[in-house]
Amino acid sequence: MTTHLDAPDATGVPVPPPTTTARRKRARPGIQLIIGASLIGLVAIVALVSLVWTPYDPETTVAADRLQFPSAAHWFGTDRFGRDVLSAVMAGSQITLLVGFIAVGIAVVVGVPLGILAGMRQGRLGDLIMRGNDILLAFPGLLLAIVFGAVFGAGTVTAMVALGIGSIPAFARVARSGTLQVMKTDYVFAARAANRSEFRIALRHVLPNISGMIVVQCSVNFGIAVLAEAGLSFLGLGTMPPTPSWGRMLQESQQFLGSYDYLAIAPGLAIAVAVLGFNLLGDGLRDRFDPKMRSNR
Amino acid sequence: MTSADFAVDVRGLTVTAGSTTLVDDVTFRIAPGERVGLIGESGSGKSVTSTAIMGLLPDTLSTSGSVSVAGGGDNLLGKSDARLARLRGSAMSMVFQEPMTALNPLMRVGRQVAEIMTIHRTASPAEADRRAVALLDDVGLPNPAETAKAYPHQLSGGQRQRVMLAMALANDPALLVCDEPTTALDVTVQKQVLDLVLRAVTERGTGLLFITHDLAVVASVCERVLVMNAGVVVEEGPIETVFTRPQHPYTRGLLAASDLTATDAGGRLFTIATAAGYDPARLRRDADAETAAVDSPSSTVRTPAEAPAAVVEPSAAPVSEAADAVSTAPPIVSVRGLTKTYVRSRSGLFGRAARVEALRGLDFDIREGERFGIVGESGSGKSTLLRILSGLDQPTSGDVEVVGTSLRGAKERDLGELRRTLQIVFQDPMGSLDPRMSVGDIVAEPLLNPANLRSGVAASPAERRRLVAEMLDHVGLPAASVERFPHEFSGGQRQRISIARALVCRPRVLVADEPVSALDVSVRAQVLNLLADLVDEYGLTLVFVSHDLGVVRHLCDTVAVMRAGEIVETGPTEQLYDAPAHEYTRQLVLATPTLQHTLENA
Amino acid sequence: MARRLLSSLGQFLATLLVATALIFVMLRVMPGDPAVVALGINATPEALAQWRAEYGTDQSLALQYLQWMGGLVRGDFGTSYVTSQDLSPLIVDRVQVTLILVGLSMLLALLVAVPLGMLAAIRHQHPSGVVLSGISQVGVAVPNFLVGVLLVAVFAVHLGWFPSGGWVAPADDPVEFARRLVLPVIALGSVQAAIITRYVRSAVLEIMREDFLRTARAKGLTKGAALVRHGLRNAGVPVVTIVGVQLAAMLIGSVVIERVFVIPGLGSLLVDSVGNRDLLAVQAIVAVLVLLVILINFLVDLAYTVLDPRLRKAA
Amino acid sequence: AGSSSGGSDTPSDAIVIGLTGEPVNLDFTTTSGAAIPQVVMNNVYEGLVTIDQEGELQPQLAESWEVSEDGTVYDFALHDEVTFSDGEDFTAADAVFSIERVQSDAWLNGTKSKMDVVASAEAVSDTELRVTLSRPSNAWLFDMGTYVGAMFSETGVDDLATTPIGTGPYTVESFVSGDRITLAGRDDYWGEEPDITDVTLRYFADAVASTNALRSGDIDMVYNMQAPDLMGQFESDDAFQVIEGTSNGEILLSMNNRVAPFDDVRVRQAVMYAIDRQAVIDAAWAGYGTEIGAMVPPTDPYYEDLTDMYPYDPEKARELLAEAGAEDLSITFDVPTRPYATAVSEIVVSQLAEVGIDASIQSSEFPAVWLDKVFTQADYQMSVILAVEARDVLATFNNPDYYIGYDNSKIADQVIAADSGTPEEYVSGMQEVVRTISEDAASDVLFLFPNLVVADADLDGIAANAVTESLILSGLTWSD
Ligand SMILES: Nc1ncnc2c1ncn2[C@@H]1O[C@H](COP(=O)(O)OP(=O)(O)OP(=O)(O)O)[C@@H](O)[C@H]1O
Ligand SMILES: Nc1ncnc2c1ncn2[C@@H]1O[C@H](COP(=O)(O)OP(=O)(O)OP(=O)(O)O)[C@@H](O)[C@H]1O
Ligand SMILES: [Mg+2]
Ligand SMILES: [Mg+2]
Repeated sequence: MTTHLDAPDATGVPVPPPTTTARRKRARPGIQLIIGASLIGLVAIVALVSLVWTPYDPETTVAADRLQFPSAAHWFGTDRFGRDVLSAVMAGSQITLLVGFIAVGIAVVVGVPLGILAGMRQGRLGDLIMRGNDILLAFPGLLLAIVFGAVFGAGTVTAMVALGIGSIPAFARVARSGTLQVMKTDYVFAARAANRSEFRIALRHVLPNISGMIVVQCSVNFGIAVLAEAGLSFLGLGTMPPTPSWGRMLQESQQFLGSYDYLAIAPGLAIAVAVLGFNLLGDGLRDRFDPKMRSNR
Repeated sequence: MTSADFAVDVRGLTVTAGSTTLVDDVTFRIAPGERVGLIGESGSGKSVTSTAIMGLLPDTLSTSGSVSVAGGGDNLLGKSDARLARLRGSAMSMVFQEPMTALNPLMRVGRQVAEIMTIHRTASPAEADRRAVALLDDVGLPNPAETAKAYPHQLSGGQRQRVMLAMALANDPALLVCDEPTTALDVTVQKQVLDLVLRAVTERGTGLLFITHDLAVVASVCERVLVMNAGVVVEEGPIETVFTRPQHPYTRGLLAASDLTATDAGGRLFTIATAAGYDPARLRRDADAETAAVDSPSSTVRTPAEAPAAVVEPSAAPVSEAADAVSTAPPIVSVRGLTKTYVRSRSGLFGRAARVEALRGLDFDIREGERFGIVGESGSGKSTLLRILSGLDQPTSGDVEVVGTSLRGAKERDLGELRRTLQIVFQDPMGSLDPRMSVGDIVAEPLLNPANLRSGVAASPAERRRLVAEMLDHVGLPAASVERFPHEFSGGQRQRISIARALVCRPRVLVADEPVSALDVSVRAQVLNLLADLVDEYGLTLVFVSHDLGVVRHLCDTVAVMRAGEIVETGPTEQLYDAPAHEYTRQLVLATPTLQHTLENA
Repeated sequence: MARRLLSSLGQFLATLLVATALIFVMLRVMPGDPAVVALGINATPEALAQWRAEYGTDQSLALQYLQWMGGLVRGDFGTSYVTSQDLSPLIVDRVQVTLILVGLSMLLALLVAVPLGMLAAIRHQHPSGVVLSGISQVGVAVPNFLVGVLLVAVFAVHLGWFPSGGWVAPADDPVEFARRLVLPVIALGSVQAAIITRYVRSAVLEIMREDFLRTARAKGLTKGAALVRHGLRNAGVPVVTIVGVQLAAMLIGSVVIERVFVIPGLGSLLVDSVGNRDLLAVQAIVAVLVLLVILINFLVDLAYTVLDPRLRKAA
Repeated sequence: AGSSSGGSDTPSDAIVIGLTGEPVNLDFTTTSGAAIPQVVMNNVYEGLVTIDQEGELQPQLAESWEVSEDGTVYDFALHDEVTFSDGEDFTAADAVFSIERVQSDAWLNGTKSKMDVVASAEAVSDTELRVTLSRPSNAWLFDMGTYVGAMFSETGVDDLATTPIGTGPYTVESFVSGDRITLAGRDDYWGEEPDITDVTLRYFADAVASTNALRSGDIDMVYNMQAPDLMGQFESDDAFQVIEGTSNGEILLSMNNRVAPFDDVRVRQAVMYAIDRQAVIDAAWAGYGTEIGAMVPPTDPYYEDLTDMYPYDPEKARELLAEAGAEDLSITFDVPTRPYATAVSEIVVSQLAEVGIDASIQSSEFPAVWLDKVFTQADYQMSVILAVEARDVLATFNNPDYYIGYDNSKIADQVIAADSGTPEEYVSGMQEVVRTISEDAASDVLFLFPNLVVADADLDGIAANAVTESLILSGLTWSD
């Protein structure tokens, strides 16, 4: 069943050369990981820079400058309020990252412990959690966002929370299936035989060993959240003006299609870059974390 | 096809992955009807060689040299996939190691066998279906017409391997390649499959390339053997010659480490490192003696030592003097009427909850200081029993008392005492170590719960470090290991880490579930030696599970034989091996290939 | 089968109960009184009270809920507060529209994604495979409404090949029905195709590493033939899973495309009903949605068992 | 019904019109919103009188009328041979029924108060109707030209939500919610039968979608376009005509007169000076729209140009704020989720920032949340809304309980006097009232909302001035 590709240890001394080089070779980040990380890095850097500096104030309207084509002064042109599109795209990255982080954060913080609990306590409690999860599964994030928008008022926060809650089931499922796998391993049996409490086992063994899967899921859901926020903004349920948001910029640019196409290009490209970055990152991480996928590189 | 005087001709086969050479200048030829074995430890390049012959290597590897197969024209290396596909399954066939995964799970096995004929148009579809049933019959599958309609998951491992064989033989290939076809099977099943392979190739005059790491198996099937080490064939010759007069030290090492009946002056098994003191010629003589022993069960097997550097004794010797003392000691483990029934959650949608009676009423005692072996085929309940003994699983009924703790209905908190006195070593050395923890943390983990310590007081970090260092030293790992991670160690070393973790709290009972089954022969001897030493040193009671009779025989003084959740026979090791009382035990002993045995018959 | 149906039914009821109760409470705490929305500014308190009495929104929450559940049992979604229309035919209409849109889009997606995903997997080391998987990666990253907007701009407005949107019932005018569906189905389907392509690719890659595929090649099949004969069905299980997940998500998720193409689907009705505080309509939509999601899961499970004999009853 | 209608291949008796803001049902007596009367008034229902494109009263079901000296008794002479679409004759009894129904509990819509002034209505004969007011009112007859004055059949009010029955030239053929309403011309219409008898009204949630449909030939006209930036493309295209009609809709930057800081007139005036209304029109509505200075559209009789009262003067604004001790103001700005509102709010916030008012936008879902929070509870500081109802200046400011919270003590009496006076007194009185409201800077009327219409160039007879809510269809015709 198990294969051993390592050299024999005639002397009882660790055998660094073959194993570690083999490891390092295998662990070399794939091209996807590199591209993904670079794209996300780009978005993150832009977001950080925009916190302290943007070419123009992204919220100040200048009636005289409205709808100017890209130029040296305004690289990406200006919108119908005379605001600098580049500045808005830069500042919009904040919202994008925020939505992603909070939505994914909520899903992780709630979903992962629930999933681990369900995986470790496979009795009634586990069943109950997974049933609840199934119920939540029938409520896609978009539905929640629409209803929450009505209850709490539409806006970035509502969208983030709704998308976060909507992706709890995904994380709970991943965490549970990972936990089930880990709980079957001999090292968990060994830990139990060593009298470790369930909580410690969850913390020391389960969490670290499912973290890879969780991270992959995170990056996937990050992309989903960014797209969903854009979709919500399109419906008018996302980020509210004047806070710049790529989704809303794209939505607003719609009526200028055909005459001021540049208005759609910048935010559209930005969304694509961010989502593509997260997806590639997720794929790259999956290749690294999932040993089954490794041999394939 | 008839004109060829060889089944396969391999010349200067070299396989490289980037700058690494996996197989280096391998040359051999197999005549029609000839049976050639390829042995070597894990990673030596056996599988790469065989897949190269079949033209199934991944594109990432590059090959040079030449491979010709009877009826396959000239050099096959570098030919297109389509070209090679025409030969695969007709001129040459292959049986793989894992019967569980080698068959398409979604296709009825009859169709899978028939397919190989329809692919090569050696039979019309209807004809192929009919012949498939006949082939299944040929390979000894019961009720072949029914079996043809079964899906792989409805067959046992041995049955699936027979299906694979039926498939491989369907088009009467000139060459049959078997890559460890029986490694995943029970000994009794292994014997049947080996017999089948032997019969099939002899009947059809097929050339056989048989890959295995088990020297006894190769001896029982093949006429000639190639010994491979690190991609190079280091020795080649008739079985008889190579196994009794090995020329290469590596071959000698393999032989020495495989021979669990031979010990050196210190009563320890030979390892590759100490193989110099091993005399392979004894195999031949031993085999003769063995035959004698079987003939007259009452006589003990005791062959006088011949080699000057080695005391050759049957394995039970090192512990035999202790055995008498043990039998009077009070039981440390007492099992009465133990049953365990698993209720499997519904398999799939329409499945009903299946009940598996893993244990059906076990009674036995293990006394303090005893070395208690448990053997039995796969699924007989060995691991289940160990899990219950170590308090990781609850008995369904019956009483289990370990070190004075009754496990029946015990809650987690009642098990403190048990956990402190009993520790486990698992089969898979990689799987039992958390890949994300350093070796130091792994070994120290049992120390973190004060309840595990004799003193009952939490150990300080410094104290823990000291205990871990001490323990690592004991199992023969350098102190620097604490900072490294499991994947940086070899299989044998990982098993040492596992043992260190089990012993760091000084338990009284050590439970080992097939601790050497996943290891290469060369490493197996080292770990067994280490276990024997530590058991002596710490005065441990050992409960040792294995499906390998030889290993149990070497290490244990009492053996229980399990089958289908029951113990069919218990007794002192020697007695049980020499005079098996139960039919099943007898089968087991006979089915286990030993070098001595097979060389004798060869 | 009956067993599975029963358990599906149980799950449906449990989910429905929890979901609708939750929605009920949520809509109640939601700011905005349906009476005010209906009667608008300047409505007198008397008029409001009269309206509330007429529609029963002045009753206790529990009573309203029970009444609604009672109606549901009889297959009656009630009468909308706002449109005064019987909700059942309305919902049935909208569900039909969404199912047609979503179903056709998924069909298109599968027709595109399965061959492309396979190709990308088989050629994963060749430039063509890399390009294919690159395209699918980019496809996944593009918001689907952007695709819709661009399709309209090019094919409806600029070239005038297709209508820019709208819905014609197939029974009214089959040709027009089809013409109007082309662009939305492409918009919704292409993004789905990109998503599913990725899954097909990784499922096929996974299968390509399976032992039995090596066996198939050892039997004399070429790589491609082995994959087609033995791999596809095996890759089916993960693909069916993602198709199920995506279908469920699209029921409401297609709202964005419905908006772009002015298609009266379920999602649009939800957005409108929430805006109008049409509590009963929202309730009905959620109930139907839960039913559909569970139905999809059931079909997915069924597909598993058709695909994989291991999941059938162990005889 | 008429589904495919590319601009050129439309049959000459059919039209497809794109609209935004779908009615939830067709019963304006119990449901508010302009969307319902837009479809049914003048098309399905008719009134005794109607209001023409210039904002003038014209006879409709009443051939003529006479008003008593004291202005309280109206004698209407009704057209003969008018039938409802269910075949029933329209008589004075139906008119009485309709007027009384507004006053009854059956009519829930808040606009019913416009009928409060009616003391009695009686059918003198089948064609003679007498309405007696409790006091003279200049506004009442005008209101009778809006949907409050719609004439119902006594026997046809059971299912107003889906089956409206009126005397108009059209009947509702089908109503597919979320998509379209189709109207069919009546053969038995009492007046002149319209050219176009097959009307489809298609509803778009999004203005861009509607113009796309227009350009791809799917529809023939977009009425009341909500995406003014799209107009430019049509203006340069000969295949289309672009009409900027007037409307009754004022974009009102409402300030809550009852709460700080807008309880101080100086702060309100500062806001008036701080806003460059022309810039708002340019940026938010692509330059379409008219500055009117007060809540009176030019089509109203008492219109007066007050645009110079508060010129754009940020300096003055800052002074006023300083005077009021309200430098560095922070306010919340409740913006309903409507395209015009979001567009306007961004530029307003930017301009207010110039004078040191930090307005933070809080978006209020429209209508539900906005109506509840801002309108009903008056829980807001500043908001912006398009007030579409005709002659609504009094409804807005002559009611201290209204969400604006304007203290009407100064104008209340003037209003009664003006309404009860002669038409001349009415005009001058009302101008006085409006001026007072403006001086008090009760709220800032940013601009008069244009009724933007884009249509196929071959379409004639477009009633582009949205004088009432109604979209009058009967004049439409295709030129060849
Ligand atoms: N596709 C591959 N790419 C790179 N290296 C490979 C590949 N396949 C095998 N190897 C390496 O080739 C060496 C020989 O592997 P091979 O599988 O032939 O060993 P083996 O003798 O069959 O071992 P075992 O008994 O474990 O099956 C190993 O070091 C392995 O890591
Ligand atoms: N958790 C479980 N749930 C259901 N069935 C189980 C479980 N664990 C073991 N079994 C079943 O109990 C039986 C005994 O299994 P066990 O693992 O004890 O066998 P074993 O002798 O250790 O076999 P092997 O040599 O393969 O390790 C088998 O039929 C197995 O399928
Ligand atoms: Mg191998
Ligand atoms: Mg076992």
